[in-house]
Amino acid sequence: MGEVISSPLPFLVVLAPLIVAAAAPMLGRWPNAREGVSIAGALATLGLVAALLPDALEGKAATASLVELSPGIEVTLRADAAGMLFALLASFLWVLAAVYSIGYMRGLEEQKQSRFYAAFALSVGAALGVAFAANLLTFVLFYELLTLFTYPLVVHRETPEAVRAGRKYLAYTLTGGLALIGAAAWLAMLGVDASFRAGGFLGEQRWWTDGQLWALFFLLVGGVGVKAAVMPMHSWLPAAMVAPTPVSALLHAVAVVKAGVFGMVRVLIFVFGADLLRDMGAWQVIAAASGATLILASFLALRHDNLKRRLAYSTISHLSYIVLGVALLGPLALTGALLHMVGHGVTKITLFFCAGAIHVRTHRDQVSGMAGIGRQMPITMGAFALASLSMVGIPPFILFTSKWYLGWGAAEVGQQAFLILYMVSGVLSAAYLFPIVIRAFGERSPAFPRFGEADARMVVPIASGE
Amino acid sequence: MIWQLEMALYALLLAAAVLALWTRDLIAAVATLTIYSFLAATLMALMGAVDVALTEIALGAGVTGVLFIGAVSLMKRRSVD
Amino acid sequence: MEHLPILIPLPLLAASLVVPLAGLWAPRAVFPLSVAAIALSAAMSALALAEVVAEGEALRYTLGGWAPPIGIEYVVDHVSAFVAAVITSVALMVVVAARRAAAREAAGRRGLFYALVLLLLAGLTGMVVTGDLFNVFVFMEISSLAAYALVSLGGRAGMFAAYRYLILGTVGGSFYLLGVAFLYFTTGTLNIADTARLLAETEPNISVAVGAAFIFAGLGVKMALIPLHLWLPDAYTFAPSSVNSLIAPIMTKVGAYVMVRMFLSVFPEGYLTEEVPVSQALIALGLAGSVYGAYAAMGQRDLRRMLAYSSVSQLGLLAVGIGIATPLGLAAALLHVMNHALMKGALFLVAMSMRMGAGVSDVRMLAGVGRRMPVTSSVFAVGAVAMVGIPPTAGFFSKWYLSIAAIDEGLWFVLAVVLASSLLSAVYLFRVIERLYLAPAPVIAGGADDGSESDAAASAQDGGVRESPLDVTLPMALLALAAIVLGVLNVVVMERVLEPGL
Amino acid sequence: MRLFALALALGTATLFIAASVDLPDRGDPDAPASNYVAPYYVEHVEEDIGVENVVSAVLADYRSYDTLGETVVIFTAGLAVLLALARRERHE
Amino acid sequence: MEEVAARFPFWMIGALLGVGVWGMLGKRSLVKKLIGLNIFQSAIILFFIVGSMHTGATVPILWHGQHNPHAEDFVNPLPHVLMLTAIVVSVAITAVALAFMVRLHRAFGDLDEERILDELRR
Amino acid sequence: MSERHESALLHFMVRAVMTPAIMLYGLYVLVHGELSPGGGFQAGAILAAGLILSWLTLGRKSESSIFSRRTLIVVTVLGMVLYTGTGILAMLFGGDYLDYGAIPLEWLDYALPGELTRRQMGVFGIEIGVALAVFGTLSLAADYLTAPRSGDEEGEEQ
Repeated sequence: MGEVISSPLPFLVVLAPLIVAAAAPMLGRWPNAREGVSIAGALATLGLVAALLPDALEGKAATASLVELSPGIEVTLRADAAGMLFALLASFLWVLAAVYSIGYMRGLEEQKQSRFYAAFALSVGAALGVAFAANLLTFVLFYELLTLFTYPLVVHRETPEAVRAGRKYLAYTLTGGLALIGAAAWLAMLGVDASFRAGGFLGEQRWWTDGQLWALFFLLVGGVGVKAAVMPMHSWLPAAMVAPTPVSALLHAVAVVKAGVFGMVRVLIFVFGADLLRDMGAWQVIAAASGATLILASFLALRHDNLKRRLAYSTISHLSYIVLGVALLGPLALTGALLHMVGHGVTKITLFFCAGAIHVRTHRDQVSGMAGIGRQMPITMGAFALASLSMVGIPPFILFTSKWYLGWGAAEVGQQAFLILYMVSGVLSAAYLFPIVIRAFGERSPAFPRFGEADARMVVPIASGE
Repeated sequence: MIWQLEMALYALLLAAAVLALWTRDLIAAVATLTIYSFLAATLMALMGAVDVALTEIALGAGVTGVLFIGAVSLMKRRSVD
Repeated sequence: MEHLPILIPLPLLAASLVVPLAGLWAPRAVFPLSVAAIALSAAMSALALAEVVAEGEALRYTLGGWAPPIGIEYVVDHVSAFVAAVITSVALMVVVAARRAAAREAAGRRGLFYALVLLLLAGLTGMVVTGDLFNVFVFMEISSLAAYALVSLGGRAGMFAAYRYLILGTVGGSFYLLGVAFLYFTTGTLNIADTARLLAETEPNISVAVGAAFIFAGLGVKMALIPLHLWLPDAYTFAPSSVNSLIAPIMTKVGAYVMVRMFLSVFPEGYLTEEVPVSQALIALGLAGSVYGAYAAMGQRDLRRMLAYSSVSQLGLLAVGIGIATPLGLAAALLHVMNHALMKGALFLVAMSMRMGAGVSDVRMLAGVGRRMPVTSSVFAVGAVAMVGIPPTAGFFSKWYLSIAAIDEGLWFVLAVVLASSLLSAVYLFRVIERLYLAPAPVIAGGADDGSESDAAASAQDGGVRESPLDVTLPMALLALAAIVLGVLNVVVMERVLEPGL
Repeated sequence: MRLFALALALGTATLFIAASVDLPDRGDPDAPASNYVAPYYVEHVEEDIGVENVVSAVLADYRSYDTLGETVVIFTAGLAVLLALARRERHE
Repeated sequence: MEEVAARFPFWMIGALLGVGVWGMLGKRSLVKKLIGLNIFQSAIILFFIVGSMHTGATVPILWHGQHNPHAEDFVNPLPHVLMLTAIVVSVAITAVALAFMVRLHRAFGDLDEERILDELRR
Repeated sequence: MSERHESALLHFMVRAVMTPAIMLYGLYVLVHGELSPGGGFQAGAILAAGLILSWLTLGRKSESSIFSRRTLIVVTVLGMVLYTGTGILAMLFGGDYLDYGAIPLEWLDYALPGELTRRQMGVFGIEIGVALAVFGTLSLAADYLTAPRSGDEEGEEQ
């Protein structure tokens, strides 16, 4: 990791959403002001992240150290390359989501919008903290905060179903967080400097026994794997679909699962290091789990008629693309994984926004009920179609690039089996996404009111088209 | 001090303790407890602890006994066990 | 300020004499007098803490002018100053916040009520700062007697709970005294420092071992260690709100403090681990307690009872920290003393505030209170989050240090159990949060009529539920805030206060 | 509960009796308790305080703080009894 | 026999402690619990007093005008002081417990633990 | 002897003989606590026993008696104040808490016969405080405990 420079910027990046969160409830009586603040905050955050970009491109990592959390362990925020990527993704998508939320929330006259905006901002702040966390304890801190701040969003509807989903969400993610805490405590006790370093810091210590390494591996990977929704730890994600669509977008694209995947990158590459994982043979465990998830989730997606649920399983499947890419431990596969993380974020948010738009206008959630909808909402469904194409991995779109890298990476490390896996799953993606598009444009059905939602969804597809 | 006497006192003490818990008549139990206190005070005096013995008689036997009797006389006289 | 140590309990003691008279002739003066006394005591504790930290050594004070083994001394070192400062300041917050509740619950007996509160605190602070084994017993009995009396205010159920508490508490006190007897007959002294010196010289023998066992059994009752916790749930549930919010955060903590003191400065190092299996027993019982308490709390409907079982759980963790007995373990335990005092103080005040504002303490009836009582509910949320141990609240860090200390000793299962009990506490605490914030949702199954009943109750309440006044919410919010601020600044506490003292 | 109580009672008794094995015999003049602090009280009470009853001297002077605590215990008990039984003051 | 006499008090005190604990925890009647408590505490008091003895020593009260007293002539006064305190504590606790009991009797009309519990559950 | 006479005799015996005798013994125990067994606690208990005995035999007229409940509270607090106050006084004169040696009491030499040291005076003061407190508390406790129905029932509701 290149040069380290001291800068308050990473701290400000995390702080900005907090200010929004504080302001949102206070402005609860003036919705316009509240949402203005929300958008302004999102833009400001994006600006701050962008301000960090030049340094990051030069290989310098801006670092801000705050209070000491435990003797010798400080809360340190550092904007390194991987972190910047995630932070850019999150802050950019936040802007989109902020704009979109206005239409969605007002359109449905959702309750408690102030709480929604506040919690949303807090979640993004925590996700940015996860992105910039420079050591394991800081990472755990923000990871847990992310859980906590997203909980009000998941249960936003306050229906029994939402409450159940919220419980499930907490049960899964808190357990994962505790596993991380356990691992962090262990490392802290051993006096290991748990700052993330490319190549990993565990490999530096030569006195680990195999059993200890494996225990650490399961604690850490299990901890981040929950949020990354690797099977069998995935079931909170489809359940959380009851939340409003912007929340799903947050969960799937902006913050939560991406934090999990990003955590996977941190754990595998920056904690263990490729060499150590290869020595242990541990990568095979993840590769097997994520490979299985890849296919299984795709099949499950096929079976679901509820659009959001189908998209959720698609997310699970695509997350495993990334995890698998990381686990392959090749440089190409890693690049592909990171690209896929960004690309999937952008694409999936489009899909969700479209699903949300359909819901707002028509109150239909089932795929089978969407016949002919494309005629009524051409822009929405057009974007949906483009995003679907990208999801499947058709050339001009970003996900094609990332899949290309991933497949190439798999071949590079001599794992052609996974290359085939990627291709099969691409076909399956087509199988569960295209019928929606075809049905939407092809078939005719009772008339809908004219389509409505404006700005947000029009911006998104453009981004998706690379 | 004569150890035979001491042993006898201890035996009586134990007997009084068991009896106080055994009897179902609460007034009798309280009376036995007072006797227990007196016996304990005697033992203490024999062991040279005259101050403690005096206190035990005044407070332990006297006041406790009076308070017990006063309270128990307001209640049912018999206990279940 | 050479008199600093005695000035910690003395204001409380002196005020407790005036307050009952004030209750007879000038009822209006009762509350200000009591608060002033507690504030003075808290200020003195803080001052003592500052001085100890600055000087780096303990303040010693001979009572009656007689040097230690002959007379009684007060020792204010890092640990005791810390605990004294914590309990007095939490007590100050609670007493201020509980004014209205106390005015109702002890109507017409306010003088007696506040006198007993002051005596309770005097007893606890006295236990903390004393350097004499027997003096600990005397002040323990003062605080216990006051606690029994206060618990008995809670109607007939409270009276019965108080009676059982009295019996079990006295068993605890007497066991402690019996243990002290063994120590005294082996060493010939009652002074703590002196006992430590002499015990280090004596051959390990069974008298000392059993003495230690009796002492810890007695203290185990006082701090509600698991099979000895039977008094706690009833006492906390049926005591009036103004009382349980005072007793729950501080009472058991002082028992724990005395345990720490035993490890720290009475028994020679390693004695309680190698000669007597006290450490092992503490760890085993503590773990069992932390899981059992959390499990039992899950099944409770009454908020206060739930919090009481959660206390059992948290105290179990505390006992584990003490049992680990390394400096880090003891530091974790002491940090947990502080955290738990703050969190439980806040949570029981929430329960009080809800009983006042919403008229209920049944968890199922709390639906929708979150909107009506925003401050109270958010304090509950913060307290719950801290109790579960999510960073950066204070609760996280005591568990963090506890885990580190446990791993350090190779006690892996401790880590597992700590994490498991955190999860269990998340289950019952988030259930309440759901109730508070998420509108009347009959999620907790149990038949249709159950749900509709709570719905009806919720809609009926809607008109009556309102936020408590500022003098209730402010102290509560301060406690919750402290739980966060001290969590972030825990390193300051650890490095400046606890580590030099251990 | 009853079994638990019985076990606890027997346990206490046996533990105590087992532990007393290592205690000095009753009346042992070499017992540490009689040889460390106690002699000081007897030998210095005359010059220190001038009270002939050593117990009184220890009670009220050497360890007067304990006695204060003891009086406070009684006082607390008095207040507790009042709190439990006294008629409420109406004029408040 | 002398040997036995020297240890005998400890056995008896142990037995008394056991009886006291049984009374406190095993009896259902609240009065009996309190009696057990008194027995338990006075057993502890006796234990302290036994430990304060030594052979050939007498009551710790100096003869009038006596100078340079020898410590071995007097029994150890310290446990006596402690036990004065303990007796007072035990009386205080008894008084409070009795006050509770009077109130409990008024509220429940009974002093049997089980019946009170039944009543409370209803 | 008629019942009335019997009662009068009882009154006389208790009022004029027994109670004063017990009280006197209590005072003796208090004053001689420094020389012989006894002291504040015992004295207080004996004094209280005297009072309680007269109550038990003659029936309580606590409202009319000089020892009304309120008086007893005041007596108790007075005893406590005497004790703590002595301690605080010692602090004010520069000693430690309860360090009677620091209280200058020489002027008392002129008022009292014999040679009393400062410490003896302190001990005596304390013992009086203890006696008062114990007397007051125990009498109060006995008064309330033996009264058939002294409290009200307001507290009995759930």
